[in-house]
Amino acid sequence: MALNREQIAMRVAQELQDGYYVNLGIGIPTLVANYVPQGIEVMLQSENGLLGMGPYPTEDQVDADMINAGKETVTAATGAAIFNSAESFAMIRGGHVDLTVLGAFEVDQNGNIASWMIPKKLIKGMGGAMDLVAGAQNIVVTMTHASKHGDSKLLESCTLPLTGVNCVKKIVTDLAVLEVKDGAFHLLERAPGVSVDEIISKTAGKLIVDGDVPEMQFAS
Amino acid sequence: MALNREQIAMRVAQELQDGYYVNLGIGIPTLVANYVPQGIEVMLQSENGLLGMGPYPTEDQVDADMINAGKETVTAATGAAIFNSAESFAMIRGGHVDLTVLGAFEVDQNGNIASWMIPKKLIKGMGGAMDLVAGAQNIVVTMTHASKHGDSKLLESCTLPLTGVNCVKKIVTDLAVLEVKDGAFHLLERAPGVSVDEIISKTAGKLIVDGDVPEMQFAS
Amino acid sequence: MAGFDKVVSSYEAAMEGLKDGDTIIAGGFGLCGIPEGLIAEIKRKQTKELTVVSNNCGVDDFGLGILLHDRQIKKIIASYVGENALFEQQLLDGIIDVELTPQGTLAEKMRAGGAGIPGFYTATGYGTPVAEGKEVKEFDGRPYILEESITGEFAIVKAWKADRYGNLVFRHTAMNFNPMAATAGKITVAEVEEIVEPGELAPSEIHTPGIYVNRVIQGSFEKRIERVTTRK
Amino acid sequence: MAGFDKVVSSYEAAMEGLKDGDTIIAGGFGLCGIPEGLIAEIKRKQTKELTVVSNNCGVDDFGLGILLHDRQIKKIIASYVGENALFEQQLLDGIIDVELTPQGTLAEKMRAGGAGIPGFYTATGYGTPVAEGKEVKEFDGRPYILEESITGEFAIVKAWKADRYGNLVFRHTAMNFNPMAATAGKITVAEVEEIVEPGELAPSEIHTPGIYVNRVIQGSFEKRIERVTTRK
Repeated sequence: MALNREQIAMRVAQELQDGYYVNLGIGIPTLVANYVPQGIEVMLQSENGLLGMGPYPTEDQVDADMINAGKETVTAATGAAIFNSAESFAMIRGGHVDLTVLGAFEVDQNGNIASWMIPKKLIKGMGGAMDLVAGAQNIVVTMTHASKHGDSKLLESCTLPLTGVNCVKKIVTDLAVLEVKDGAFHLLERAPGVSVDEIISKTAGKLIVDGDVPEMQFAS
Repeated sequence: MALNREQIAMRVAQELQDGYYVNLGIGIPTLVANYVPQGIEVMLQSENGLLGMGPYPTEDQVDADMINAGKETVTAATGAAIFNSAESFAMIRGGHVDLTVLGAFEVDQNGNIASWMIPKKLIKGMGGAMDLVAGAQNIVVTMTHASKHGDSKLLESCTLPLTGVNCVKKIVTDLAVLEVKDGAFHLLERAPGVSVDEIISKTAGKLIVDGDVPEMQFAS
Repeated sequence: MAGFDKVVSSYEAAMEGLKDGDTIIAGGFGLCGIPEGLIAEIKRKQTKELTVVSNNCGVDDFGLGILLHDRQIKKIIASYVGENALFEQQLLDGIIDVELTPQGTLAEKMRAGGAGIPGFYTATGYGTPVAEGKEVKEFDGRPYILEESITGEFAIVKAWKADRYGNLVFRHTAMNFNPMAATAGKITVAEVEEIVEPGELAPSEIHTPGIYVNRVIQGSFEKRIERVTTRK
Repeated sequence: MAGFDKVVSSYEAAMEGLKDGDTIIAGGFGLCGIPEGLIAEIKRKQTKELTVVSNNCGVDDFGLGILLHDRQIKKIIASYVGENALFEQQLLDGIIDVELTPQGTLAEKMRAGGAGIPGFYTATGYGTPVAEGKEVKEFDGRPYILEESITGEFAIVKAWKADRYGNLVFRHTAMNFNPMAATAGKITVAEVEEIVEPGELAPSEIHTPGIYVNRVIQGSFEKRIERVTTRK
């Protein structure tokens, strides 16, 4: 069965490693923070200028001067650093963030990603997404495998304006975990109960299925 | 009579204006700080990362962590700011320093300056001089008008490797104050007792003498 | 301390010299760390045809958004303008022009403007609509695009504390774009919560040295929060 | 706090992995704010063929100058090397190569290296020997030269305080090149006067966020002064 949002986040959290500096985008990526594996420490970077983002504040702690990149009130974790936005993107652009997790409208088999603009509908802007995908060595995209209408979001070539080129390494969808390399999607894992055939049918880009594809494992 | 080092510094100090941020090079320029006109406040920038350089420390105040660009121990003035060298040169390169005073081996009639290297002799390096002359809107050069051998240092074209091009606006020598514009030196003032003829004879580059040339005035 | 005392006592004095057609670089991220009183003064002055450079354009009734009511903004250079319905309408109506710029590139363009760096290369935006018309150059086999710096006639920033010399300290994430914006204005105005005497701020803890700041004004701030999120 | 505890207990561990031919970016200005113990460790290791990027090369018997005794340095990128007679001799003898770089350009090249900016334009050095072989581009009618960023296998910096997560604070003008150097190393090592627990440094007063720092070691410092100048 297709994963729900929380389950996608749980699976992405398995990509975390001890000591990772991580930038989590808005939406499903934000939920990843709730599933950091036991025994592992990660530090969250918020691109407005905070390294070491803590939990949401209690009502008493709410402070207009302490927000995250989603403009939500947050707290600073112990050992946090706060800096200006040029410094923040210096660390992003310079490849110092170990893992970036973000959502997307489309990804293609060459690792291109479209996530910020749908022509004719309103253009809200790319915010920090283009910097994040250009700067991170390690990008995981989370999204549903196909639209509500059944159209695949894993394409041969993105149709929407791009956020970045040749940058996506891994995709976690509601149906599968895929690696992007050598101009193709490589199926690594499938959601529990989801068949390889379903994934094939919902993947428009070139998909490599090599041998048995294991089901995702979730710690109980 | 030709000015001595202190007198050159006194004349340069007349270029200071209230509220100026000033960078003073090593040698005669450093002495300018001793002659800030009454009723005027300036703030000294030291390019290693100090805005608001104070006087030398007393023996008790000496601190290895508080030095100026000449590697001398200094103090921080009240209201000083300390920052890294990239920030320091951002303010220099970005034109935020109001006045830069530095020495030179040669200056030419196009405002080119040579101040850092004499081929065949040892090359010590340019330090911050190239950044200073490229960044400042207002550069005053201090030097003797001619070498000990009588060779003019105000040339048609510099012979030594350059520090910067088309940047010197004003020169204060032991003999004269000159403006550099439109491809010529313009004689503005002469040292007390120094004749225009002597200045003409010691200026190799194109020199414009327009009408009577007043003597420099020094407050008593 | 006449020479370096940057404190002005009225908003009129703070924004004196702003004229139609000017470019204003504004600090702030969303509604966090914005110079509320300076923006209000720009609205009061009714200066028109402004180009505004800011990460966001406020919301309909707060922040830079209030400059849309009377069509004071001709163009905005921003990374995200998704919180503002009036902006959306003016964009669709062709009243306002927008130049969407990646957030990190925008921060760096401001910094470069203040630092005398007219252009720099970044991989950000390569292969996307942002790269259109921009020079591409390879370094170590990877393509980068040339981005140019930004400066403006005015920069308006919000700080926590200033001393009379214009040295600034920012509070928490209200720092954001303010330090870079402060460097990029021909005239930089800082609206602050507290003005202290020179010497009260520790020299090594100053975020923006006073050399970048021309005027300081004591403000009072509503500090509206866009998304109050809490835990139990 | 296993994941982010960067503290190592020996100089061997601090410089582990340094190998012949590596590039080292070093903080410090003159003898001020230099990682004395890390430099001594590099001498002890006798690593050779090093490229050293630092504003200066120390003096004959202190600072980076001690790496000249056994000819460990192949090349130095610096803005000023005038305090060192041995350096002078090795340069004349062709043992060492030097790439003189304007001080501000050097600081910016390190910053750019850490910030993912492979190149930037500056007016500094245009029309001088520094511009030889470099691309020239005009912006608003003024010529600028293209300067490329610098990174290294190692960066070695000296800080006043570090917390265990590698957040750094520098003291007075001992800050100098250290923050930029810290961003430009694949492995960045900070030698510090005092190690504190995470949370003891105020987040907004941290000069170098821990993300740039891989290892922290407690040092002890001679802090030699090049020119003691005093008044009565």
